[in-house]
Amino acid sequence: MNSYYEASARERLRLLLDPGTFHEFLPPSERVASPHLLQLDTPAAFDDGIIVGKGLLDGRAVLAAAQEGGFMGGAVGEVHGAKLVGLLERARDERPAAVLLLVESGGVRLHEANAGLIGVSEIMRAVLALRSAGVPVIVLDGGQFGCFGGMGIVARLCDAIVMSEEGRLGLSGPEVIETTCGVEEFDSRDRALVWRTVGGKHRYLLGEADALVADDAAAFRQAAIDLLDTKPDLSLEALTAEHERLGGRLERFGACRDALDIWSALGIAAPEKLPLLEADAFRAAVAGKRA
Amino acid sequence: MRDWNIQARSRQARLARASSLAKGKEIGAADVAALLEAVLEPGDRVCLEGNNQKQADFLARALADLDPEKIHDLHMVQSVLALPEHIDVFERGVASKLDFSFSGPQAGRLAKLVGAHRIKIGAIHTYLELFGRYFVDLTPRVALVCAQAADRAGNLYTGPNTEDTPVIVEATAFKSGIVIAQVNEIVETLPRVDIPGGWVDFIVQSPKPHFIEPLFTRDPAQISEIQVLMAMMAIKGIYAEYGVDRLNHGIGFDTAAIELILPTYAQSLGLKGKICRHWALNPHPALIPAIEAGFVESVHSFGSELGMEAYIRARPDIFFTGADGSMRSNRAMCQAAGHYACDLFIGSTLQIDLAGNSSTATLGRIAGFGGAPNMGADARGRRHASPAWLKAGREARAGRNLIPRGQKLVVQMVETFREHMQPAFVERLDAWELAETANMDLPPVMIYGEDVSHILTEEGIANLLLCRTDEEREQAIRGVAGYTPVGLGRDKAMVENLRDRGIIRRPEDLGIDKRDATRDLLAARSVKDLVRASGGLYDPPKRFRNW
Amino acid sequence: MEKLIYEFDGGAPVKATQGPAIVGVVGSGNLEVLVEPENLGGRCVVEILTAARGFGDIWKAVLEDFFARHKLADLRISINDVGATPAVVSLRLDQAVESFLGGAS
Amino acid sequence: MDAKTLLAKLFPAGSDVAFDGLFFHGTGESASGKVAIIGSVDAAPIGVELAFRMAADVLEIVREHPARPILLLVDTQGQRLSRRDELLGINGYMAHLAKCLQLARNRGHKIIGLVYSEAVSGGFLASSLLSDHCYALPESQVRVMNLPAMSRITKIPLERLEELSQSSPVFAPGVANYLKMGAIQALWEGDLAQRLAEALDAPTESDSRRQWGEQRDGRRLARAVSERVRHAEP
Repeated sequence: MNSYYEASARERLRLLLDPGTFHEFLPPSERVASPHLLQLDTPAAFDDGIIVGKGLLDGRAVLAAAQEGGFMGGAVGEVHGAKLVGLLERARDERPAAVLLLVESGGVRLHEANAGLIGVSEIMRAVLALRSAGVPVIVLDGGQFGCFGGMGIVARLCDAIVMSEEGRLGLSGPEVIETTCGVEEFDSRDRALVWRTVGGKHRYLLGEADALVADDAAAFRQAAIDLLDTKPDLSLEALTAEHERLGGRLERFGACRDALDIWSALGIAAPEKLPLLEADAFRAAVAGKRA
Repeated sequence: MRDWNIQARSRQARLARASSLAKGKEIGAADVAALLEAVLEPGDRVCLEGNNQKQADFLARALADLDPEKIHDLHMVQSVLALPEHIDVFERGVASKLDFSFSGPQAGRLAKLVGAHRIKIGAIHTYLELFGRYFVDLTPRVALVCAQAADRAGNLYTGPNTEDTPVIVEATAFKSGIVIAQVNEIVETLPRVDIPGGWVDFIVQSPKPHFIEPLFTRDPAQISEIQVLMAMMAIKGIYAEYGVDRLNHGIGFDTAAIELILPTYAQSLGLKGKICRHWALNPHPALIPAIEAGFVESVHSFGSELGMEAYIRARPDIFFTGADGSMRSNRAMCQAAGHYACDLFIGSTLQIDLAGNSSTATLGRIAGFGGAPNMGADARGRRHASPAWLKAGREARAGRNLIPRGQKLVVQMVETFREHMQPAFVERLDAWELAETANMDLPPVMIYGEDVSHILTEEGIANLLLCRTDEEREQAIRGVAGYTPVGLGRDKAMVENLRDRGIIRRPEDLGIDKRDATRDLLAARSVKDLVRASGGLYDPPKRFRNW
Repeated sequence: MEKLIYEFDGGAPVKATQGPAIVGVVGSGNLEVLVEPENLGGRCVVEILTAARGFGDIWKAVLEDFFARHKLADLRISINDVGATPAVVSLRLDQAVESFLGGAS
Repeated sequence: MDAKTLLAKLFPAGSDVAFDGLFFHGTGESASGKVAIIGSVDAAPIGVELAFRMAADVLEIVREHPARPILLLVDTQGQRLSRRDELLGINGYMAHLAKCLQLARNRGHKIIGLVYSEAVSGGFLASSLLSDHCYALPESQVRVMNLPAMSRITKIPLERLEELSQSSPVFAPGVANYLKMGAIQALWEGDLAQRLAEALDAPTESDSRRQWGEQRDGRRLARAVSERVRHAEP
């Protein structure tokens, strides 16, 4: 078993796609690094922390991008963002079976905050344009740094999200909330609380993650293959339905203070046991109970 | 006619002053300050139970808040200064003199107050020395201790973290002292009695359960491939070589890596049942896979570890447990066991000099020793033999006309550079400078070079037992010191010669392929894996979870 | 940051199986190593950008040992470093050359 | 400028806008016809409810008023920071708002954003930055984070950040920087109703912000890098 959580972005792509099929665009040898980091005397990576390219998944052509959390927490800078936008636009030209986004990001890279913020906005627009053109975008989220900030919004713009329980998805990271609002609001050192608030299992229960898999690259691969035939739907009907779901969530769970309250309200008998369950047992335990 | 009963009468006078406050032995939390004022007198020797893990935090707060006009110049005799309150008592003028062992978390503040002459340090001890002095010349007049529960007769149940409580109470109670215990709850019937009620004078239920720190949990996710390589070298180059069967591990990621590759790497070398069967060790979660794999036969512990309670309870053949099923630890006993009954100690350090002396002292911090020197020192009083002990002794004595005896294996395991490129090997220990600035009698050396048998780095193992001259010893150390200035300063020819003689052994000399040193060798790569390995019995503290 | 450049010669030509190779990540205590074939007249050039200043001598010693282990020629090795220890640097260099020569990536 | 003054200047012919807490919505009469208005006041933190409320409005406009232009007048200090918002999936609510705006865009609604007071980080991402044309008043404030906080987190000395911000628009707060970087198409000065009319008549292109950023010498790499990826061989 290969841990997806521990793997680097490059290893994840290698493990996810059909062996030997990945071809990288703007590889490290092109040295398209961030000039802004260098200007601030901060080490830069030859790929600016994102690997973009094409390959085959189960024999079908896909484009893929993988963010490297080990470099600046996967944060989006000018080059990093532009590489992803370019890939999404390329997908509109090439129309692959899908675009795979192996997200791992704290959001905007502060060293180039304006470029990063605008870059994220361009990624958002490009994802929406691509989906409007009928190409599905599938997100994989199981890295060590989670998926936060603008990339957290991007992930939810896509067609489907695959998470492991180690994966996290949110907007403001727990440390940011704790620093700003105090430890009473969010104790970021209480990792059990962090994971049940933004972790994969909660996202799966809320219906935000479409698949919850074990921390195994092969499981991520299989889940991505299973989602390849997702058809993007940004119709009024689809969004109206989504709107009702989100409204229902506010009504049902808006007063809940903790994920355990939500899980309990979903009719799960022993919600406090959920975090301990392995992926298979967890899916079985919550079958038919997801929001 | 000499009065032979001064201490007992003093005790009676103090108890009489406190009598109106107590109902039986019980004291209300609100009356604790009054109690302390009643039983304490200026200049008293006081032991405030500060352990490695559990803390008498409520009593510490109360002591620090006393009026220094009334209670002052106390002489604190306690093993660990862990809480801010342990320093507050000096800062506020309640206490003025200190004898202790370890002050890790408070080392910086301690150094400041010593510098400002607000604390006079008697001595910095190892645990066994300090405990020893409790029975010789540092017997407490008043002990403020900590337990999980008490009954109304004052019997104490310490729970798994017994730690220092028995030794403190014994020394105090049998020399006419006064013992006050803070407990989390007062119950009708205790699960078991760890301290007899007859030795305890007062009990107080603290408003909050006592603080306890999970100090011995290392997240396998943070173990590097370099540490895996070093762990492989430890097992193949030392444990297998000597047949190390009884041992103690210092705490750290290096030693956690050893524990975690026992079921994989050591198993593959056919070492199960031959090494690592008996331990003096806290219940390290990282040991779970080795226990489950059948490597381990017994573990006696200094203290417990948060989250391990149910696992320990379910493995009574391995751990020392009471009739109630929960663990009984005992720091004094385990230190003695580690010193006399173990064949090997292995641990990390911050600095090693050219003679092999090692120190964790840094400027501006008086951190003390704790227990490592008791583990990491040859037991000169040992007389029983074991294969590992005999082999080490033979190596140290070969070719010299000495009467046969054994020697303990004391291994210092360090990466040549710590984080931020701080070299672990130095010409001169920072301890010298600390000794000068803090006016100490001796530089604070954690493990003396003469006790060190092996130094293990990512570059190789230096067997100091085999060195015959100071020069050989120095070159053996330089020969594993990597790219530190000490390492770069080696005599290359001499180092190659030492390697030919097996005094220095590189991974390739041991038949270890560095490419095999990956995290895949770890029997658990995450805390969740440890929970899995325990069959769900290990319940890690929240801060170590990512689920 | 500090930029360091070293040149080594006396190696033998090597055959890459698949062009440039990269290993490692530009994260704290870590580094990335990029190995590329280039006609350098038999020399190898190592270019390092490191966040930790003042360790030129150590880099030089680490690289000398690396090139003693591996006889290499006509390679450009580019490194971005965030204070990796020599042990980690040596490991990544070995991994990079192994990957370049066609081992596991 | 407060929202009411702004509305009066934008819509001298009149507007019908309802205020509800931090949120407002309605319709304005412009030279080019009716404009749907969605906005917020008092540097509103954007939490799940506000994002949801805005999305509801967009869907209603799409349903009831085909092709009617949408004007976003969002004053925000950023996303709401709370554990509850994270628990409920605030990023999903913001994404939903973005999808609803994309639906409107796909159905021919022109989307204009005007930053009139504050636009910060996630709040900016989830609102004005989603428009086809994002404008700003010169006195408005746009940022991800102030420099002292940025210095704390990146551990780069504040003096260095301050010094570099004189020459680089890449990280420092300021509407001028966002103009230079191409995120803001133009600053609106003078007759705001006229500016609005011009914007409503301007052709809507695909996302052109990289080009603007390059032309204005603010973002020199984004366009070229994205093009290289888009057209890389094979």
